[in-house]
Amino acid sequence: MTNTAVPATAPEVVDRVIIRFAGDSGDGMQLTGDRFTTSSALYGNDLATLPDFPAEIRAPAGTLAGVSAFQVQISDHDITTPGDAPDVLVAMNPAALHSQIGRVAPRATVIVNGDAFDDRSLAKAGYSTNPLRDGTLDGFTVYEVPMTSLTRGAVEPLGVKTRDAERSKNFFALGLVSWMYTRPVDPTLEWIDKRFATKPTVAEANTVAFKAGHAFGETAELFAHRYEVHPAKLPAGTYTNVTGNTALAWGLVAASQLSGLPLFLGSYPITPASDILHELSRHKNFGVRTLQAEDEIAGIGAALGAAYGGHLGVTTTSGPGMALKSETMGLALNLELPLLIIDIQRGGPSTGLPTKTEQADLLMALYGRHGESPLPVLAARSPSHCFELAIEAARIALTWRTPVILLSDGYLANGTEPWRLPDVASLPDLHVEFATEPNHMNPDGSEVFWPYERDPDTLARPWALPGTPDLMHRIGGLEKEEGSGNVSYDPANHERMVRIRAAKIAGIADHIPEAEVTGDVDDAELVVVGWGSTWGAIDGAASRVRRSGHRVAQVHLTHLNPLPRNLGDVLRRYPRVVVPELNLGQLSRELRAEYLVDARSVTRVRGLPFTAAELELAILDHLEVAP
Amino acid sequence: MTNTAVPATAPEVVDRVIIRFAGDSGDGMQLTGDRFTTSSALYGNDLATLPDFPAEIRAPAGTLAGVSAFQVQISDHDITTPGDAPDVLVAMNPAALHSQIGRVAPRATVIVNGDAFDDRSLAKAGYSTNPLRDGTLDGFTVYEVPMTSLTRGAVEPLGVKTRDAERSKNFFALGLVSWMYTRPVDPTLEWIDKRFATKPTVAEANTVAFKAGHAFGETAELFAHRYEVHPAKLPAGTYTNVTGNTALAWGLVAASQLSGLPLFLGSYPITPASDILHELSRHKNFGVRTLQAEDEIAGIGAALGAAYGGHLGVTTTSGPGMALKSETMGLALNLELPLLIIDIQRGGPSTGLPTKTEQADLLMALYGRHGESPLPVLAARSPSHCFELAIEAARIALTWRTPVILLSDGYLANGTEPWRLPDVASLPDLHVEFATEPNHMNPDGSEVFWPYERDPDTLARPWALPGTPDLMHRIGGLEKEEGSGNVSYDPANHERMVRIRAAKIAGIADHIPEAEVTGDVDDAELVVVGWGSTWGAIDGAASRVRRSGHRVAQVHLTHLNPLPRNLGDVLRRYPRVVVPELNLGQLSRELRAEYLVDARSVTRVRGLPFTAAELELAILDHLEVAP
Amino acid sequence: MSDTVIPVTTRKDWSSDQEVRWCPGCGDYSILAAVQLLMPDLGIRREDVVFVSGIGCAARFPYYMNTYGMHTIHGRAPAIATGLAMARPDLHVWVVSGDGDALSIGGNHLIHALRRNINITLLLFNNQIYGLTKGQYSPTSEVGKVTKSTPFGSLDHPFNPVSVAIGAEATFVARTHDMDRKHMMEVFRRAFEHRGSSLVEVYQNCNVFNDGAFGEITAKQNRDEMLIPLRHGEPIRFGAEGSRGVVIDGQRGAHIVDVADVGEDALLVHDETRSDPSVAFMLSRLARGPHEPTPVGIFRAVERPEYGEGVSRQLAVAQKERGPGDLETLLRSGATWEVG
Amino acid sequence: MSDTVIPVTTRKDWSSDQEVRWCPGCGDYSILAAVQLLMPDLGIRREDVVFVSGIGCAARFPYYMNTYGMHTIHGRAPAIATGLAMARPDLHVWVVSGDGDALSIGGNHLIHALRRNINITLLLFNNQIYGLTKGQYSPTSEVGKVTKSTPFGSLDHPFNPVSVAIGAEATFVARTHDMDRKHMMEVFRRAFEHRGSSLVEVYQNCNVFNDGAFGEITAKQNRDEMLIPLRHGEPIRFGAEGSRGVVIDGQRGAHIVDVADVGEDALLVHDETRSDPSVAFMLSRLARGPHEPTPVGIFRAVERPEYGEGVSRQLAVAQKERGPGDLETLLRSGATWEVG
Ligand SMILES: Cc1ncc(C[n+]2csc(CCOP(=O)(O)OP(=O)(O)O)c2C)c(N)n1
Ligand SMILES: Cc1ncc(C[n+]2csc(CCOP(=O)(O)OP(=O)(O)O)c2C)c(N)n1
Ligand code: SF4
Ligand code: SF4
Ligand SMILES: [Mg+2]
Ligand SMILES: [Mg+2]
Repeated sequence: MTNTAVPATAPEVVDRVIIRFAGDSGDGMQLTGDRFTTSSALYGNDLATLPDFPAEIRAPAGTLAGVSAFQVQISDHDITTPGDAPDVLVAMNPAALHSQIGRVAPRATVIVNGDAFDDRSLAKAGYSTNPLRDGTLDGFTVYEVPMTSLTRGAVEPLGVKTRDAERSKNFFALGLVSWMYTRPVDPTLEWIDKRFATKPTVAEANTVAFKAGHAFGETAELFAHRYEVHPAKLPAGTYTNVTGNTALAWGLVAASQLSGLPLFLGSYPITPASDILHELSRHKNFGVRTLQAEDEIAGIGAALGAAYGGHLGVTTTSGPGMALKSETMGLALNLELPLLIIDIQRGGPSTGLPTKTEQADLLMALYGRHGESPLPVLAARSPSHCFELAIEAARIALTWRTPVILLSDGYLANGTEPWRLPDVASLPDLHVEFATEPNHMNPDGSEVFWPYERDPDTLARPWALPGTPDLMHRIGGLEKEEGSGNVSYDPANHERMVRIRAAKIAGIADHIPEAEVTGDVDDAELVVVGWGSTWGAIDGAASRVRRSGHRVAQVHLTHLNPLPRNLGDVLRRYPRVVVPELNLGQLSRELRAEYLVDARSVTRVRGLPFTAAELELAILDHLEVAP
Repeated sequence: MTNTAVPATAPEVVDRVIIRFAGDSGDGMQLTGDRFTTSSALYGNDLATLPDFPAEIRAPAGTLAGVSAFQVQISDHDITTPGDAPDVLVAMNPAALHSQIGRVAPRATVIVNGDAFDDRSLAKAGYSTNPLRDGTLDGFTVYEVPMTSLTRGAVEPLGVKTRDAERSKNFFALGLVSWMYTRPVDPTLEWIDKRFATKPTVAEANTVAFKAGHAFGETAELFAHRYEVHPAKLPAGTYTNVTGNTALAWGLVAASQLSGLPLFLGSYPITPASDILHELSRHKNFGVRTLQAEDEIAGIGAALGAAYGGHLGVTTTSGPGMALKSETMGLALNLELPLLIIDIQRGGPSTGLPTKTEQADLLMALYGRHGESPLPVLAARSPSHCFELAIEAARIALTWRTPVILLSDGYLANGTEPWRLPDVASLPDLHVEFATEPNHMNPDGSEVFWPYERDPDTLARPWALPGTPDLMHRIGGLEKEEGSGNVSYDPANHERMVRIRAAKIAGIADHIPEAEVTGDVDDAELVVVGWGSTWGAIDGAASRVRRSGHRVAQVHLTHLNPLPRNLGDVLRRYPRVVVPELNLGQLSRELRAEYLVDARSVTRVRGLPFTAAELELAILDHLEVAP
Repeated sequence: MSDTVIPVTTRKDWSSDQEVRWCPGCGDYSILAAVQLLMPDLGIRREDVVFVSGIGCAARFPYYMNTYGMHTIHGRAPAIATGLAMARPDLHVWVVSGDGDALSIGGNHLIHALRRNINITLLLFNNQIYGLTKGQYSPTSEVGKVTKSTPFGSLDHPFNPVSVAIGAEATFVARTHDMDRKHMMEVFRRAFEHRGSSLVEVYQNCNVFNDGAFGEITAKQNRDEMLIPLRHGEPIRFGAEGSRGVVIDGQRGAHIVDVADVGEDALLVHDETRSDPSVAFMLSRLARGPHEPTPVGIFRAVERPEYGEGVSRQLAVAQKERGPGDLETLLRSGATWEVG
Repeated sequence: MSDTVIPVTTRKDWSSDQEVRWCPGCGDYSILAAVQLLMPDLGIRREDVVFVSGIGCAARFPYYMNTYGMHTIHGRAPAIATGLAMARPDLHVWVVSGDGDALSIGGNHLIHALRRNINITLLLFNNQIYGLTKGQYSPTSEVGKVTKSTPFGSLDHPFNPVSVAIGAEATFVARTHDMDRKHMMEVFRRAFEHRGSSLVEVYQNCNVFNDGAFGEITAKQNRDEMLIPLRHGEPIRFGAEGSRGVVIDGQRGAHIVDVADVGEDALLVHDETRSDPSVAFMLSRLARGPHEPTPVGIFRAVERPEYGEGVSRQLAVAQKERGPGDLETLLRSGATWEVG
């Protein structure tokens, strides 16, 4: 049913709204969502976003497979997720409506591009009858707007070809929604000019379309009323809106600056990690070297070679690439050189769901190498946290002279959130001492350099760079003699070295923060333990459960190997331990083995983040069962 | 001190003896040990062997690095290990003596090649004074035999060049030891003729040297007395002596015959797995195709391609190669095709100790793939068990249409034991049903083939071979729609498929033997849980512990994923669970996570098997602590 | 397999029910059309054909063919196809790959498949870009290419796929392009008929991330002047009325001349079957990129024992000499003894 | 690094304290000697040299050099060396590899390092066998080779490492052998001096698993007739008093003639610097294996921008144009807003 109420005078104030833009891959929905997000950010809302696009570059127009969507939640208070069910769906064609309508909230507002609902498009989208007419949308507030023709009408006067004119319809939609949610207009207009500076006609067309959409909202008598979401009361500071991949790239640049080591990235493109390579390749004035290698093995190999040369070596990839890198990881940990291995997890196994999110690479990160080959493993919890964590990963790698695995995922990689910029001066000093002198005396009194003569505290080995006189030494993947580092097949030496390598990594636990418990620390009936990108959803779910009168504690792990020293005590403190993960229970397995606590899993593997709602229910279920 | 007692008349009968042959890589110690083993086997002793050679092809003569050793235990009763401390050490040069003397039993007999103890050789071996003179060997019974010169003297008359003549000295040593332990002579003489048929002079030289050694024992008035080890009372049957790698290769040939599928091996050479490739490449008359691929990834890739074509696809490797294969394993499990992945574990991490044994690839086998990617994992317990297990691995792979990982290790690969040949007729039928008809009807009534329409019991998918009319279908690494197998990005479908793949593998537990408990089943104070090649040592240690009055139960696992259905109950039945492993506690980790039992680890990582003695002590220690 | 008369088929019979998911305007569509149109003419059955691919836009190809198919992992298709072709000599195994899939991550498998001369027909869709991952440069991209991963221009000197193949002992090497269906079909047919590994480089336009990369030579109006057709047994000439041609001399290698200047007899007569690959290699160097006159057609097509046949022959000989394997005997092949 | 006068050194200074662990009689010893003897002449410091290797007998090489060294994993040395050379243009990076390491598992890294022209000096010890794993055939073994893994003879057509390198856009390609120290040293020096990737194939005898593989051409008494020395600027001739020579023609490629028959002027004059690699490729095809007259020396040595330099230049330009990177500015490069 189409709504024809008269517009209300003043905008209605709401505390939060979830909007989902959906259209054809070619319709520019990611751009539209992105733009709406930025202007909301600039306006001062808190927000979180969830881009959701197909694996194909551009599936055939109008098909369900081709639908590309972007969801954003904006609010006047601190939020941690893009929200569950959208309050507003903007559907640019029938396929978008068909594929998305299932997710939206009851009584949600649905804005459709009426022009797109011709019979061919309906058929393509798998509709036998027109959902705008057949009652499919009963219960929703539907606005049917002929966006294509209105855009054409507005733009064609500029002398733009029809087809090109219609391309601007996403800006019409953006203008309309901006009006509905009383977003500031100027930032977007300025952005259009900047973004399309090289294509003035396109810039002009988009500007006109945007304004037309905005005006349409204003004038057309068909919108019930507009809404307003006040700025959020966030801590004072300078904010910017970042994706996890950008934050990660910047964190790596920061780590390079803080350590004084040039950054070297050896990588092979793979979704959803490629953008880190793209971002870093732009910052050559920071002395960042990037190599698009012939494959993932060469990527990590080159990074390792650079590390031997004294650079901050980094390799970035996703699951399939991680699998390929495992042999070289084993070499790197035997060479005991610093190296950052970054895995942006995606749906698996095998090629799986390349553009979707998942947390199923944890056990591979922990155990996916032959022999006894422990490595530190970290996981980021939010887009902006990726910045901090890149620096922490570098700190560990450089201090303990070890490869470090940093886990992110598709959701963090492409999702955004407002980020309060850190004070650069407050970032940790990662300065490294290289070996410059012999560190061992031979029986004959001659002085030599022993590459495996360790620091007694950290058990880290000295790092002597090629080019340093008198410290020439050879390292390799064969077992090495303790101290001298010469090849050794001595059984007792091997046993010692295996245990030293293990002790070195385990010892890091003394230099990382203890696990922090939040929520009902003292009297929780249940503790929820999470890791990585589920943080927002878990946090949201936990507060909901509390609202329903339960007492729940939370622990969210950033360091997965070694685990925080106090974790065992913490978990034993609570009658129930529940571990939500986007896999089949990988962390819970670890916790059970480590602490013999009966950790219970809540698992989803749909390529999507948890919704707070489903997690709330899952936690409530676990509260039902006696501990 | 050199012994000069007069020889006793009749050989002294002993129930078992451990002999270790040690010399330069070039001295042919492996051959010598092997020969002694075979004649003992033919004589009817039970036995077990442990070859122990350096990673270098041939390190410089006379150096410690170049020492190659071979240990064999022969006995008149059932034994399971090559024994701990040798009763007899044959040392062909100072380096051999120096590197091995530490292992031998107190008051052991030491036979050295006196000619080799010149100053240069002593220095090379790191001796400043001559151990034969400086009291180093006090307490041992030392026989100093000028083997080189005696051999030369015996062989030169044949007109053989001096250097070549000396080459036969290992046969002199063999002859001598054969005399000491009253081994039959003819089998060895016949073998020499066969083995060196193409080089008659060499054959003759070795024969003469062997006889000379034997005669020397007989006549030289220097040996206290000779010994005799009676044949063991083994179950009736035909026996042969096999290494684990040979048994494995034969097991694969058997699986091919039993299933009627041609065998295809895609492999890349790597120690200690290469011999499986070598052995299989000889059996072309069994229709075995072997490809020495360009690398490990191509090896498993080719095997997977062959599997798609209806062959029994196999790939063999060791740790570093396993790491490289992990991405393709993920594809294979997504394609749900049968494939055997065989990992002959060696010392790690990285290149590690290529010729030494270790059990540290278990967690990689279980978890070393991205995404949720469960695979069945099996481990062989003894050289001959590799035969049986190759067939079992094939049974699982073919029945459930899944890759299966089979773990062996360097100790099993090269070690030998007498094997009672199975009755071929009694081997299981592995016959496979291929799909020949459409298995699904479209709404329009047309019949089609759905490659992921599963068997309701096993959840295995149908296997339709290219060449089959009307069943054309496409499979790939992207997530597939349940049933049809078409590419699907649907979240709910992904969740279903991930759980189905997991359920399929977990379900195998209903079709494997339950865990068998041996020893003091009812009232054990402690249960020892082992897996793989530690079986012999654990068994030996457990009986020793029992002799000291304790009650100990044993469980030895062959199936590591899924674990036997009853394992949890079994473990909970005993107050203490002790898990000896040649790693840092990988299986114990699994047991703790699965069953929340406080499994305690006993770990060694020296590149060597456990000795029964050290395990005995470890178990006794655990018996000390209150459960 | 099945009865001996090959059923008559049309393109439709070779098209799967899966909707094609390339960008509108992608060159892959015309290559797919050429293959689907060729198939009915090859006198083979659909069930005896397998398309194997890696990952990439090109690698989606098997889904659209109504044959058997494997969409495998990035770069590994030649290795997987090698096993399949060895195991099943009765099948027709095709490999479809992109320039990244075949020459970046998969380069090693490709050159080893070529030297082994395993019986596969390999189509390399060269669009000089990574399409599926949204536009990074590839091993065939020209130096200085500005892409997402090289905002300041790439530094890597590109591979010439034909040169790489010839250097890797390939027995059949050809080049065609997505704008000329007839030429594609001719070349694909010859590649299919070749016993052993055949590599066909197909210049393919990625209109989203590298549009027009080959326009200078493949656009209708440029072809005469910019494409040098290689025809076995004929002097190599091109241009309006074949006014230009190719000559070879020891000091300068292959180069282009005006036929008027040198006379027809001086032109190099193309011979696909030279056992020495040097002349084919020279021809592969004529153009340094798709903006100079570029040879298309079959560079090299020589006989060499096909790998799979060799394998099968060794099995047959072994069975003939030693009789079919007997398990009993195998287990007893070492020294055995009886315990009573 | 360190003071500017290069200290005078001898072979001893370049030898590590590790005892050499190759089989007695292995050709690797003489290659090691040639390298250790050459080093003092190169005017470089030991601390500025890194030897990187993969796995294999050859790959043990770095342990014996008193320089920096990485003994890495099988096949990956060129990739690891690429990162090191990019990161540290001030170093002299050598890679030592075997025929299996470089051409089997490592083939892809090798060809990509060559096309990028990264500044490494790559010595490929070709013994046509897998030594360390005790004697399986390798990608350079002749067809029909009987080894542990091919008891009935191998079926794989071998690579010609020089052809592969030239097909992969290499800028410096040479061949020498372990029996001629002087020749090795000359060739290694030129390879070292070349800016960019230089590949030197070294025929090396594995006296344990493939003894005499090159005897027909490298044995003192055979060299005159069987080795064809390539000397820049000189007509290519060999044999007693240079009685034989090499000519090229378009139809037959490169072939051997009696100088008496064709006259000296007809001989091909060797030119390392031809930008077109075709003639170098032709020369690489003269011998089908080390039992026919085989060219040794430098096939190709051309200038092309070195990869690491290009990388450094891009950094320098970026810093010049945009100033050294500032973290504050980077974090604020997107849209920002203040919350007060
Ligand atoms: C192991 C692995 N690494 C990387 C990727 C990501 N990836 C998919 S396709 C591709 C390259 C595609 O380029 P090309 O082979 O030229 O095919 P095109 O898309 O251009 O047809 C890459 C890097 C992957 N899927 N798997
Ligand atoms: C990943 C991996 N695969 C296989 C091996 C086993 N391996 C070591 S060296 C080698 C080949 C050696 O041959 P080559 O490279 O020619 O060196 P050579 O020993 O002949 O000098 C192989 C297969 C390994 N160490 N690592
Ligand atoms: S990205 Fe390029 S190659 Fe891929 S489908 Fe689109 S146009 Fe074709
Ligand atoms: S095996 Fe061959 S290559 Fe290796 S060290 Fe011995 S002789 Fe040299
Ligand atoms: Mg491409
Ligand atoms: Mg070799």
